[in-house]
Amino acid sequence: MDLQSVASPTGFVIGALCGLVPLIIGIRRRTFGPGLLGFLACLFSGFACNVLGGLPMIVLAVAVVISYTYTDRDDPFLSRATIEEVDFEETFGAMITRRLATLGRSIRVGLRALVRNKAGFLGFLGLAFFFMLTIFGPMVIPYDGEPHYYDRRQEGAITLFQGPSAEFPLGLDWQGRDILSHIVHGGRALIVTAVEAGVLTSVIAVILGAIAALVGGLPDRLMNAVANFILTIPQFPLLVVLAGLISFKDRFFLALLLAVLDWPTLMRAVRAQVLSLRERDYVEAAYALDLGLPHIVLREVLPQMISYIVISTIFSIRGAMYAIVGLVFLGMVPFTEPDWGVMIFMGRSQGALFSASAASMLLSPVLAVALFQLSLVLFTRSLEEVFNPRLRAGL
Amino acid sequence: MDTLPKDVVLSVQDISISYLAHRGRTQAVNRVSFDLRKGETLALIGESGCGKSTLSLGIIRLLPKTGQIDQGKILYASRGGEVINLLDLNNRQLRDFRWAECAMVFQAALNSLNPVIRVRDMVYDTARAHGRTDREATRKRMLELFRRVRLDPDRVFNAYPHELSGGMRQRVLLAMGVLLDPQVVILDEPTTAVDILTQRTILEVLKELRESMGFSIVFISHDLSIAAEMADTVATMYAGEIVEIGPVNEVFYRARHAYTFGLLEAVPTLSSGAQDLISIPGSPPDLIEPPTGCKFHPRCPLATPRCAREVPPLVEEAPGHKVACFESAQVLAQSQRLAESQHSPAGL
Amino acid sequence: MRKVTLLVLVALLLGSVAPVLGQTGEAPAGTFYGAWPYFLPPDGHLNSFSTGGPASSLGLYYRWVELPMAYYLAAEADYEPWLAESWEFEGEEAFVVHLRQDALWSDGSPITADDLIGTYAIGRILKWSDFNYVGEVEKVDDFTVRFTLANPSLLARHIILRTTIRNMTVYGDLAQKALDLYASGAAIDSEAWLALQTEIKEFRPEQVIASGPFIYTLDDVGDSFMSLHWQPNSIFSESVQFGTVQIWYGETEAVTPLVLDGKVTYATHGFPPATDQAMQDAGLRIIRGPYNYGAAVYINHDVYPWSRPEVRQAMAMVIDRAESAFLTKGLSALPVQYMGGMSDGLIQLWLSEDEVAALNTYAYDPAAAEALLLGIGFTRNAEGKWLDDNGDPVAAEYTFQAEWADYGAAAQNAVEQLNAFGFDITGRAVQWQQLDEDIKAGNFTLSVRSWGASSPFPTDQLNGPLRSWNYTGLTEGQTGLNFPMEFEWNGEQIDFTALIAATGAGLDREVQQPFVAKAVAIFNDLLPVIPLSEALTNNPLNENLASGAPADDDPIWRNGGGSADNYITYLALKGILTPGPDAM
Amino acid sequence: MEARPDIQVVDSQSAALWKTLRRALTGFTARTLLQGAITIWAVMTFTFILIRQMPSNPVQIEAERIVREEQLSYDEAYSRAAALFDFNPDQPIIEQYVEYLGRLVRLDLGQSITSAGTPVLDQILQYLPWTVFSVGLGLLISFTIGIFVGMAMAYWRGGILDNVVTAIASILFGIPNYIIALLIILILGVQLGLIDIANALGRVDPTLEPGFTPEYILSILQHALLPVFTYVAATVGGWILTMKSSTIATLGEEYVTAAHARGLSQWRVLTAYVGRNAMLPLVTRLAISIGFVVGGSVIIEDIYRYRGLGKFLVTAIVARDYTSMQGVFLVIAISVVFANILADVLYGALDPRVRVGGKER
Repeated sequence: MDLQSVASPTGFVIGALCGLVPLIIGIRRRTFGPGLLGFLACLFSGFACNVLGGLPMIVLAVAVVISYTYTDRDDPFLSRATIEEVDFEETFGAMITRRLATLGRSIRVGLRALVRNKAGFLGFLGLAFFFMLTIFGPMVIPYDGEPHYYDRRQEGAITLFQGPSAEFPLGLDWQGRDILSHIVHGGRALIVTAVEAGVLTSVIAVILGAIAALVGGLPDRLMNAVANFILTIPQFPLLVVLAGLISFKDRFFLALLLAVLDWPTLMRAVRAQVLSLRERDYVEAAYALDLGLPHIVLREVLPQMISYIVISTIFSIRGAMYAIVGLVFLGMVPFTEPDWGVMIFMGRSQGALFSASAASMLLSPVLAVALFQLSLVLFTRSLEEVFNPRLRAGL
Repeated sequence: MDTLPKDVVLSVQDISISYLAHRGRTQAVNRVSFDLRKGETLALIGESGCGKSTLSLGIIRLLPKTGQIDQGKILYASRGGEVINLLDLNNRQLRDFRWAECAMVFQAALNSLNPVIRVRDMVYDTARAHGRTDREATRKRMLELFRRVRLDPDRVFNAYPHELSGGMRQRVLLAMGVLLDPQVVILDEPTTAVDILTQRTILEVLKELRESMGFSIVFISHDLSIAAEMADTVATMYAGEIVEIGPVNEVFYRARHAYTFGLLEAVPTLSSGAQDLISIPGSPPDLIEPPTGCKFHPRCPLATPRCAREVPPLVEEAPGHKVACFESAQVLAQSQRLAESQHSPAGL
Repeated sequence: MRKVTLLVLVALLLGSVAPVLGQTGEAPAGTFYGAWPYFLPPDGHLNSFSTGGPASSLGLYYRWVELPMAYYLAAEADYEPWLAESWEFEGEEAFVVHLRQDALWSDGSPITADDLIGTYAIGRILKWSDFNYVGEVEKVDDFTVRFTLANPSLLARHIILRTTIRNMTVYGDLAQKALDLYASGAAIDSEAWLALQTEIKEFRPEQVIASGPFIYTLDDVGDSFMSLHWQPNSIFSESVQFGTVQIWYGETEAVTPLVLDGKVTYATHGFPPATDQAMQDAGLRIIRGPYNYGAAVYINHDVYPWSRPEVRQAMAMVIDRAESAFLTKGLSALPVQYMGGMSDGLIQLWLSEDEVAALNTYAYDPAAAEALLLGIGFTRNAEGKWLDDNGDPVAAEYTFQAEWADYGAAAQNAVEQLNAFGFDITGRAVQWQQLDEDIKAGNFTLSVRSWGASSPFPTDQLNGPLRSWNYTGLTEGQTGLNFPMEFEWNGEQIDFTALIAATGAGLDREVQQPFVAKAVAIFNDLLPVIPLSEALTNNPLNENLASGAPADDDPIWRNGGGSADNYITYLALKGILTPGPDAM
Repeated sequence: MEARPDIQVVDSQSAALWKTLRRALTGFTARTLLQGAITIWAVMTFTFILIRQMPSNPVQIEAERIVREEQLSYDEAYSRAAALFDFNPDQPIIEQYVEYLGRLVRLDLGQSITSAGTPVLDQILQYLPWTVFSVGLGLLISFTIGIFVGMAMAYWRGGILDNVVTAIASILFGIPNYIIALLIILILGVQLGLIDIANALGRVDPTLEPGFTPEYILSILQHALLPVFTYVAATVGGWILTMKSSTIATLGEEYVTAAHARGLSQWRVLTAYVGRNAMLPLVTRLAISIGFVVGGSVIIEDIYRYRGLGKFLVTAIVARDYTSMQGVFLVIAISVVFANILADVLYGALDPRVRVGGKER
């Protein structure tokens, strides 16, 4: 997956082309507003992520556009027909339309939930900010990677560090480079890898935890043994040795490695929680109905634990971010700049915190990570509203 | 000062309850009134989402934060004969009122027991919250009540909820409900999640308890056969409103509201096969933007243009039998036909 | 003989009186605040032969407790006698040391030849590298010791004179066992030898008997600081102006706040430039003395095109060394001027002006570098990237030590500059121990490590990278830099190993000089590694806590900041450094 | 007795807790312990091989140090270092392993390689108590604050407390602990002079005689203040947010409403009904954290010169002191395994549904 793509003119064209689809459908169905919005959404996401952003957005936008006008004439609950008269055979096209409309409705419900909770919306805006920063920021702020040795050296200074100024809002780093440009250009790889690692961690933990608790017996014992083993082996020596053996070209495998080392804690919590939940009426009922493990996990157990799992995922993401900072310096991934992780490590080893004019190099990426985490945490408020209907209704 | 007829213990007067939802206010209960007399069992029947549970939560003032009682009064006659409006109570008084005066047994038996503490701790908690600090006395009373609901008292008393079967839990809840000798017990679907034999046991012990202790019951159910067996009075709720209320035989044999009749038609009996069952088509209405006129009219097979226009008032058409339906005469005719075809409409 | 006995008697007498005398001496007021990551008991102990003992635990402050025989003054390339009074070579076979006769241990007894002989007896069991040069160690008289030389060189003198002498009241039993074992002719890896080795290492003396003006016990070792206390009997007890030395515990990050807060007289933690700046801003004086080594580009000579001297010469011309030095350590690194494999100061000391002028200084000149590369058939592609004469891109991975801020910086800057010239270089941080292994195994293309050496001898400096990191100094199967040590140069067959060895052989500098000049010229031309900068100390000196430090141009600062021959040791023990207003 | 019902309740409850604990413990078969032992053995073996695969070895590292400090050439330094250590890099690893196991069964952790003659056990005993004290105290405080604040936030969800604490907790938890520690020292100590960083750091005032004197204990507590505070600051956000999310799920439970319906006091509902259930997922997390208490918090111990096992371990890793490292890792492995067993016991005690040896499907 090419997650390194940046906003580009090609993307703009792709976005515009993609946007035509919802626009035309919108015009034909006489829902001009949503059609136009769909066009803009496709334009934006195509612009940001090329085909990867444009195509999925077509589906989403079309779904929303359709959902405005779609009425399900065959809905047995809305029609007065008796059961015999209802036509359950529908054409493929009709089915797609119906599915799309359903999807569109959920998107609308989700979006409404998103906007409704103020704190959650703030978190959403924060995430959007980071998205814009890393996708569109590079178009506005060029990367400043050349060391500007003489022209940026201040009188009497023995480093090229400089504190924030009007010209360089976040100051200059140890090589006299603009920190702001490094913040803008250096976040994407770290964020993407960390989010991958966090999500992978949670997925592994939830699946294994649920299997351990619901299946029990040998798989349970085996998984506990593995979890204990991973928890107990000293990670630093392990990583040092691994770094000598392997180096990653693809950061996805780095994320995978982090996930493999990180899942046991959450897995144990999930396992314990599922052990409690499995006594619940609805889980017992699901068992009795023989609905199968995936169903029980996805439909019965997960919603119950969703907010706990989401917050754990966020913490895994944060953990992964700082772990990557360390791993870059164990040589597991090529040392590429600009990168927040490189900034954090260099900032620390250059003693940036001790000098007022240098602190920005270390604190800028750290605060960026902290604010990113804050946005995620706030955003969970909205997610809770979407996923936990009980909360929607209040206590 | 409000007054109540002498034998009325609980009087709900013109109560409306709404929830603050995303799209606006959901009118969950709309101008509901009824009286509950001493020793009487009132069955509230209706589909899920019709406001039965909200109403009962409203009575003990346990609505979620987003829910509020917009108008009306809930009057309660204490044993001393004092009449209080529950809506005037402060938190402290409310806590005293709950359970000691009016207990509520919730729908999902396991889920209303704290899974991590023993039954006895819940019992002690309850007793202590109402100033009964004599643990030994509490224990004795509880054991006695357990015996009465046909539970092995010592075992159950010291058990954790998950160690009990569904039926046992339900009976534990029943027994706990009457621990403080309340005047009113609200039972929210007490027999949903249990098998048919357990259901019988529960109903039997409930009857026994009612006889020996003399409390009044508000019985919430969508199971008409059980309602018929237990209730003195039946109220049908639809879309937050009571559309028909009357003595049990009157309502079941001479239903006058199309919705009640629809519910009766949907009851399986031994004599009728499943293929004869007729369900009420459609689903309960949107309570934020309810239909005009009679809220049932979009689903009603007898609906006339008038039904869509005007709201039918609740009028007493037979002694103690009130109904809100313009076509009650037609319904009555149909239901009598039905009663004839099935010797016992609610019979099991 | 009688005279000697008499002397001993007098000395012993003096010794027994000395403690009484000593107690009348008042400890000077004032505290010196140092900082060092010393060992805490049980890892820390008082056996200075074993790791964790004073020698390895106290850093530069060790020599404030146990004195060496002489102190090397780098600027004069000569020694100042401390525990020794004088010394001389006996032809090429032996080196004789005469100890001072008035030097006492802290318990009041005199420091004698027995102490020195015992020290070396134990050192022999511990396989001290001194025995690469030294054969027998014999007592001539109570204050004279004769070292027979296995390998006569000025280096042997350097090593012997700077050895600290240990007290035989403490180590006497072990020394006797060591002497007996050696006398028995036991093989060096025999059971008995190893057993004694272990016994020595595991020996835990109960006290330190100091020859320096400071002494301590394990009770003085706390977890946040330890203290050394003045004792009256040392040859420096009179001159030293500090009554207490308090050593803060901590590594760089922990010590920096203390330094900034004015709680440290002097620290030696190798602070990064930003900290350097902050210390200056806080009004501290920064001492910049030489290390005689610095960062260099290491090259794997097995990898084409880096094996071509022209490529290395071009690299030397496209990396702006002034920029590199500044980014590496701020003002605490100087761009290398002569590129001769020896510190610039030493080159000036050893080479004639003409010889110096003949060296290529590789001034920053991308145009010249371009011409040089085009001249050997290299080309630039459309994007301006270099292709070698086979048409392959001039690309490499440049590995550097993740933990070393200065070398990391040097490497990153070199990557930037080489890429700006049109090479295709990727940086990769590697844990430093891993990188060591990688370089030794030849598992690298470009990397960064030191040229030169901390030693003031041309041999050591030239050997710096070549003995530790080239195949000649490594074990079998390791290729390291794989810089060929035998080659043709200017039409002459050169054995570089032998040439470098010749720069240090014998006792006559005049004989060595031409070899030095030739080796430097060869290094300068072939660039086995490319020196970038020469490191300086950036040790903060707090003048509120210590006064009297001489001006920046004083020759003493040329001594550098290592633990041996440290300039602060000299200034403090000689009493030049006195407690400042805040240290009283 | 009747006059003091509360005490009686508490007594009987703690007795009940004790009883469940005991029952949970007896549920432990030899199998659990055997599993623990096998895990420890497996980890020990794995670690044994692992740390010897790390690049370089003790002798090389010491040689580097000597080169740096003593102005000797590398070979000279190497031969000096080699003789100083009881370590033969050429000995086959299997031989080393068998030797180590042999000593281990006699509970002998061996001697430090880099500090010959110093038993590893002595080293561990020197540093372990301080780490367990400071990090353990920090964990305890952090967990307790997390539980209560998290619960309060969930209860008044969307209120000012919730929003303010969420912001603070997220940001604090997003900043690495060494930055918090350094900022405390730099701002409170160096800039504002509120902390005497020269004397407030370390483990205890070195001029005091060790012993159970009030001064000594007070000094220990004073010196632990900064590390414990920093540790709490760096971790409390995690506990708060996790507890909050866990409480939210619990607040919607039927039994909470039911408890209110029974007229229980707010406090009782919050503690016994909401809190106890919401804490369950955190208990596992807590137990795992307890396991890592002995590993210490390396950077905080370094910056505050609070010398504990974490700092010691790092020193040992840097010096490649295999035996010392192995010793510390063994202690960590044992504590993690026991903490996990503890987690099961504790979970069982708190949640009767998951009791060990309980019903299995």
